[in-house]
Amino acid sequence: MRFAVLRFPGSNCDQDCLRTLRDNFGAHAEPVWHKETSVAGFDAIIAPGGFSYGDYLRCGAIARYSPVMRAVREEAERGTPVLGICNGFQILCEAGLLPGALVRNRGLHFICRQIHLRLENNSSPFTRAGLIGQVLRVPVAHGEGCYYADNDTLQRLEDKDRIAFRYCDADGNVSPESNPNGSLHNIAGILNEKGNVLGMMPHPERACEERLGSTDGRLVFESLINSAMAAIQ
Amino acid sequence: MKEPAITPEVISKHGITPEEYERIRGILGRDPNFTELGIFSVMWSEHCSYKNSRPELKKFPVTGDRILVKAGEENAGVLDVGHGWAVAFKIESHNHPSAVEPFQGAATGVGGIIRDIFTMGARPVFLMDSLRFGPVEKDAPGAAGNRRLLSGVVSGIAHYGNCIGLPTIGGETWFDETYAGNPLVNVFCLGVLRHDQIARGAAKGIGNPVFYVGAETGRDGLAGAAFASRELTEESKEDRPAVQVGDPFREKLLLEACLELLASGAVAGIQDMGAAGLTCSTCETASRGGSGIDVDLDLVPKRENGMTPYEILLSESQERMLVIVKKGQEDCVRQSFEKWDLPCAEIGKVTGDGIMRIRAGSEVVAEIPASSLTDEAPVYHREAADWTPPEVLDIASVPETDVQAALPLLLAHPTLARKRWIWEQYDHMVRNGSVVGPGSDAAVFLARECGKFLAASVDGNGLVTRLDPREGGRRCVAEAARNLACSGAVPLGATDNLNFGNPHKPEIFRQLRDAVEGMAEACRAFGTPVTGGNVSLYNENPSGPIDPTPVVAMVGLIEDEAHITRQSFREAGDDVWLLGERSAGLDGSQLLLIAHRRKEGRPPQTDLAAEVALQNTLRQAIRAGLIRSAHDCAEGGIAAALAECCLSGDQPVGAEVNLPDDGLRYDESLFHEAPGRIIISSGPENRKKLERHFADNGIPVRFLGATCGKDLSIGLRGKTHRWELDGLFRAWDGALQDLMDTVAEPLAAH
Amino acid sequence: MKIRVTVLPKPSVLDPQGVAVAGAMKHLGWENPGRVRVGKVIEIDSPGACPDEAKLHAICRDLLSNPVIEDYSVEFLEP
Amino acid sequence: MKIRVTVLPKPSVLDPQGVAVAGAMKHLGWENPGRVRVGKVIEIDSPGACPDEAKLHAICRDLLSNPVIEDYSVEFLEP
Ligand SMILES: Nc1ncnc2c1ncn2[C@@H]1O[C@H](COP(=O)(O)OP(=O)(O)O)[C@@H](O)[C@H]1O
Ligand SMILES: [Mg+2]
Repeated sequence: MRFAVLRFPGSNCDQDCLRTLRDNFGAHAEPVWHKETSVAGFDAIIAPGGFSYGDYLRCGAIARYSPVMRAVREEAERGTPVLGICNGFQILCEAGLLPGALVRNRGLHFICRQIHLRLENNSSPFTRAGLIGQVLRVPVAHGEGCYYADNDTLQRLEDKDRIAFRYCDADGNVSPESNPNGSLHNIAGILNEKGNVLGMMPHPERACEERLGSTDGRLVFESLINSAMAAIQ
Repeated sequence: MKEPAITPEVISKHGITPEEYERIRGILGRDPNFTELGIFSVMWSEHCSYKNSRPELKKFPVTGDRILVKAGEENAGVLDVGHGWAVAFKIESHNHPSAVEPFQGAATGVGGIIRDIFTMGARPVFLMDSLRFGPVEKDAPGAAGNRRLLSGVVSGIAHYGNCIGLPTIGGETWFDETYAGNPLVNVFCLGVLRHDQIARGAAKGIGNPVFYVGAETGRDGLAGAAFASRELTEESKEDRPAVQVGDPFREKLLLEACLELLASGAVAGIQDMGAAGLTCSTCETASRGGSGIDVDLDLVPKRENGMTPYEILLSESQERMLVIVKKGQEDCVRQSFEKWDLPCAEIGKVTGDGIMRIRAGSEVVAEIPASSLTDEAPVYHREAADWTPPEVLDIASVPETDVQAALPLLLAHPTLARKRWIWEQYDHMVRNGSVVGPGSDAAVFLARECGKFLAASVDGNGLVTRLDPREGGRRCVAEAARNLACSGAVPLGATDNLNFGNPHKPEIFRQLRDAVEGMAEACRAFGTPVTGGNVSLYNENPSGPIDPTPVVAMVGLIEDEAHITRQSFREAGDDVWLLGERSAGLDGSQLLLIAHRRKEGRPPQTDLAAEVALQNTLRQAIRAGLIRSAHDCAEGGIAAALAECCLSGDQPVGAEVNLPDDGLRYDESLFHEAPGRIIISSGPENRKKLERHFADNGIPVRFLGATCGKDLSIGLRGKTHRWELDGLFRAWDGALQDLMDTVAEPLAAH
Repeated sequence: MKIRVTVLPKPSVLDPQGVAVAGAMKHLGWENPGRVRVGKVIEIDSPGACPDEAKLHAICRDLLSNPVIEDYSVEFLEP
Repeated sequence: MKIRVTVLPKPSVLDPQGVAVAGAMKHLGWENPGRVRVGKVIEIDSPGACPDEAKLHAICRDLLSNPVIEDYSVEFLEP
């Protein structure tokens, strides 16, 4: 199983992703510098969290023009799973690989805390190992994580079952109180039309060890690894 | 270009005394020119030379068998943590910039301390912050302004630390009139490195090229000197900023590029450009290397046109480094910085004549013996007023406080309230090492680079130091060590930040001297050398100097993950115990301050020998697996500590305890702040063992009761006070949030 | 040549910063500031000539603003 | 009544955003955008009248900008 972890100037969760994939899943994971023009030959591509280009202007607005993003688009079209986490999600939206945008948190401040997610789709390569309605405890850490899209887009996401995760409380209730940033429809993660691109604000790579408070994030990486295995057979 | 003449005004405006000026003439054998005067003024300022505090700092213990780089030797001290690994850490203040522009002031403070750490060749892994502000409660005088400062400082720290990807895993935050208009913003950074990775800030190797790397130089931070250089640039005076603007993105690139470069072996010496940027870095590297240095300002990357040598040399632009490169390796350096899209220029050479020679093209604009600016800077032994210990508080003069009402009141006071509103704005989880994040006595961090569990705590108590400076010094060290002990860690070393008023006032200097002696005494007792620190003087506001506020950050090690201990009760059915001596009095307590608005009394004295025994014995008990939780009693006394034990876990856990009758008043028993007391919980199966363990080691241990239910109830002399945890939690957890939600926040300047 | 590009959140997008600023203005004694929106301004002071309309608008649309959430307008301040 | 307040970093203050944006513009084919500065714009669309000069400027100075590092300018768009 070969993971590519993109590295933009200002990425800061790239090392966490690489280490988690290697140490907790024995996967092969390589950093890929933003100036590379190819990401061929990987089973999955991860756009990690951080502050690419300082998040100046808008989160992900400048990173989307990195040479590597053209290659990522090609791979995505070829069906390779692409996972955008936090800043990675923002970049994928700016790059048009996912619809909508992530704007300033409703509360204006950066928030770092454990939150709960309800799994809404278990047919994607990122969520296969889970059950619909399953509640995951995973941290968020962002200042611009409020998902916005126009009504038609939201309708399409709902109808086509493209919402992967929603913010909820510990019992799985999706409510305004359990929405940390004001995201429309409590959206925490969405899929592209083909289902091989996932963007999510929460950090699954921070929830893969008991000692860090939760192992619920493993589900995303285990799903990816299973799907890759399946693909090989 | 025409430089202004050196007049007595110009000299005094540079903060240089007539005696110092004579000394300068002696060193140069002539009058300095304007640029040289500027150089001396910054290098001989308190900030760079510690001329008023150096004799005091010599009192700190600085040696120990773990010390790899001693205090003062380099930008930060380095301590061995075993298996060929080491840690570099330091705390630094940015009080005055934060008062002017809280967001950028605090942000650039973070940037500066991070550079100090990676300059040592270490990979920075976490931050802590120690903050103090004026009152922020609803109708407190100046509350609105203080809230803005708090909100600006916190978002500034968040902005810089989060962007670089460093978790802020702990800190402390106090609120008191004394800090109104003069907030304290001290930031700590720790990095890890292998012994063989330690980098030096020395200009070694005659003929080695000197490189300038990082952000271009602009007229940042010149306001301090602006008055003097007015003649130079009348037009630009208006928009010359006192506060530098930080660029965490650039710093992140600089950090990665420098660590990459250091690994390549091409570097002979490296030094960050902090205060007095180019000036300080050139003469310090030269004097450390016992060499000279020769640079051409025309080659320095600049952000603005028409900058004078004076401006270039004194600019405090951020995110810049000076790198001494091994001859022949220049291309290696250029390539690294190209890869990271960072400016980089060869600006000069290391020489053998011990002179700092600054050129602007063909013209020599400054020529000064490097060591005269650093080692030979003036040192002053200030006069200290003598001190009469304060009266012990006459408890009868304090109307007895209603204990039932006092606990929620104290817990809702910003100083004691939960700091979640602050730490949730910090990414305290990035780097996947925050095993115990903010919210327990000490933070515990797994440094993945070396697989070590590091514990850290930062503590200070301005109120106690005001009443009794020596005790204040002892106490902050003892508390930091106690916080580490509670988390299961062995303290290794400390770094200190001395926040005081104007040292020319004898009573202020006396506070400084006594506090330092108290800290030094305590550091010796705990065997924790001071690896470095920072001095911030002249912290005054219109109503006078701040309460003297020494702050210490201590770092410890936990060898076995199983020994990591938290402050929160784990579950119902555990025994609850109190460790430590009984004591009395409300002297210097938060109850006396908050409920009675009195800063009075003789704070109970820290018994260092007892404290050391207590902490060692607790660690043994933790290693023996006898302890389920441990929390020290600090602000708010035993009652606040018990509440924190109940409330600070993932789930609240109630407790029913009875306090031993020490013949004290109820409010005294519950809220007095005698140091050296710890609340622990343990499994009932270990009751006998645990009692024997502490008794055998001569540690007072008293059974208080058990964890249970959804209330906290405290009995004393047959009378029981009971609080619902829900209510206490709302008071404690919500207080800061509720206050800050009402802030009219200025738009962040970024 | 001097250009100013102003970028404001679309009316349909909620603008918490604008709401906060309006609240703060009331605090400072402006009883009813009405609707406040906070956006970005990008001031370009270029020695050379400005690129052709098409390219300029491409830059405004794709880089300086995000059409999903923002509208932009261009002012030519100096030739 | 419609007012627009524009807040820009002082000319001599470092503007990291401006630098980053200029870089990106080059990338998009504007060879030499020259000096780019990024600031804030606050658009106020108020039903009532505008507060007196003094109060308005106090708001701009204390709330909308920080005089230490920023300059602001006020435009009256509609009466
Ligand atoms: N400014 C801050 N940033 C991060 N954490 C903080 C801050 N202020 C307080 N904390 C955290 O809140 C908890 C309680 O702080 P404090 O009362 O100072 O602890 P103690 O009294 O045990 O030293 C600690 O875990 C501390 O790290
Ligand atoms: Mg403590």
